[in-house]
Amino acid sequence: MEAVDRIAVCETPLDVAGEYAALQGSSGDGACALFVGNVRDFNAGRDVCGLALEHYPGMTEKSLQGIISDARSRWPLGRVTIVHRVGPMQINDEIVFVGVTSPHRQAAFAACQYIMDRLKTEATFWKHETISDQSGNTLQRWIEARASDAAEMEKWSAG
Amino acid sequence: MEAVDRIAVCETPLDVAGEYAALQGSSGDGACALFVGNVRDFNAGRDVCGLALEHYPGMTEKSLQGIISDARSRWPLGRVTIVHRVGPMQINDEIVFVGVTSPHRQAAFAACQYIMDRLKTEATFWKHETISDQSGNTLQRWIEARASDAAEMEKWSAG
Amino acid sequence: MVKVLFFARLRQQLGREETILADFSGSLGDLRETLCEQHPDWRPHLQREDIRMALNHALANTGDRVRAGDEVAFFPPVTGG
Amino acid sequence: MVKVLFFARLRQQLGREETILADFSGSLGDLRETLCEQHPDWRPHLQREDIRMALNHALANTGDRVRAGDEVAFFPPVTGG
Repeated sequence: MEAVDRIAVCETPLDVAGEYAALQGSSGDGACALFVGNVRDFNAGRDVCGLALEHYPGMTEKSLQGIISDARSRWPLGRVTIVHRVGPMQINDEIVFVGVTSPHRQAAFAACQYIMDRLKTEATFWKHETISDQSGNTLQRWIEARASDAAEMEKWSAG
Repeated sequence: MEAVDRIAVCETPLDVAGEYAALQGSSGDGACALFVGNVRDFNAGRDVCGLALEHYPGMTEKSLQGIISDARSRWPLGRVTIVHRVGPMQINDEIVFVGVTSPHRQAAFAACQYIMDRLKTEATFWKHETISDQSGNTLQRWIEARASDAAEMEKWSAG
Repeated sequence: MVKVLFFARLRQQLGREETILADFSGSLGDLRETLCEQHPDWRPHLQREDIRMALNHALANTGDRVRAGDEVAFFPPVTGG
Repeated sequence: MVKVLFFARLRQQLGREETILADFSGSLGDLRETLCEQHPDWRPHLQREDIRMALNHALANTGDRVRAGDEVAFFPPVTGG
């Protein structure tokens, strides 16, 4: 088990196949859990034409590093990768890739989910959508944070 | 959300990138959770030179289909893929790929983990290893089922 | 006719992957007992507590009824994934 | 000198992404009050209950001490992933 972290914030499309190959490549671990989030074509009742993400350079990377460190203190992990896209993107584009290897399946799943739950509530990214209303007009709208994401984080404190 | 199942038992190397692309491609879902299991280079204190899997053709596919159906009855899922390799394989080869898409991150994670937990305890695959002992001899050994895998299944009944 | 299959370690212990019972009627437990009477050296392997039984590709119990044309299988705990 | 950054909806509401306080000393709460006094139209936005504050790239509270050279940021709840 080789502990290597990869954190990247990028404006280019995510290369899921490449990230997976690098993650699994020489990890020596038996288990690999991955999560990929992408732009949905429907959100809160209106059609999404496109989406853009901004972030807080410096703080983002620092918060992601802190999340990975905390995950490593909870589970035996090999490689951990977080890649998050920023800038303008289209429907079905991949926004985030989280990959974790571990000798143990349950640890890989738990760590991957933990990282996503914390990323959602702590990492300094903000989305805004371009939406078209029924008359065909487009407008920009900042996505509101969801209470359900905060609720998901609660379960990690209880344990 | 388009409900499509893919179940494959194959003797050739798994194409994780291709399986992911097919899964995510046109799912329209925001969340995709994946698990990949591969051959570890160390197991129960001896070096593993290689591994082979046999299965029960017919029953294997039926049991995987049943597991997917049960997962679909528990969570809102889009596409679900299970690919399992059989026959001889080498260290670091991928043995199993499970991929799930869903509109919801928690559902995708839970379903992926549920499928793996049930696959481990129900799907009719058997592994045997070729191991080398300290004197350099090689021998075949059937892998024993682990009590921890059965214990993991318990948690899905409790809920 | 009932077809009986053996897998993995059990297949190697019995030295064969299948056997045919030309004329059998009874429960799955009866079927196992019939095999053990025909092959006394199979008994310690077939009656191990961890051996699973399947009937027509579904897990089954000793009380389940076996009919002509059915496929039965015996195997150790699964170890895939 | 303290650099203050604004992000996302808050950046658009204030119409700028950063401001500099040339000579500031006090708590993060004091800093926010100073900004609100200099720009009365910012107050309803900066004092919204859901606005987060960061000090040198870490989440911070009104009681935290701000020193020369620090970087402060105000932003709404995050929505990445």
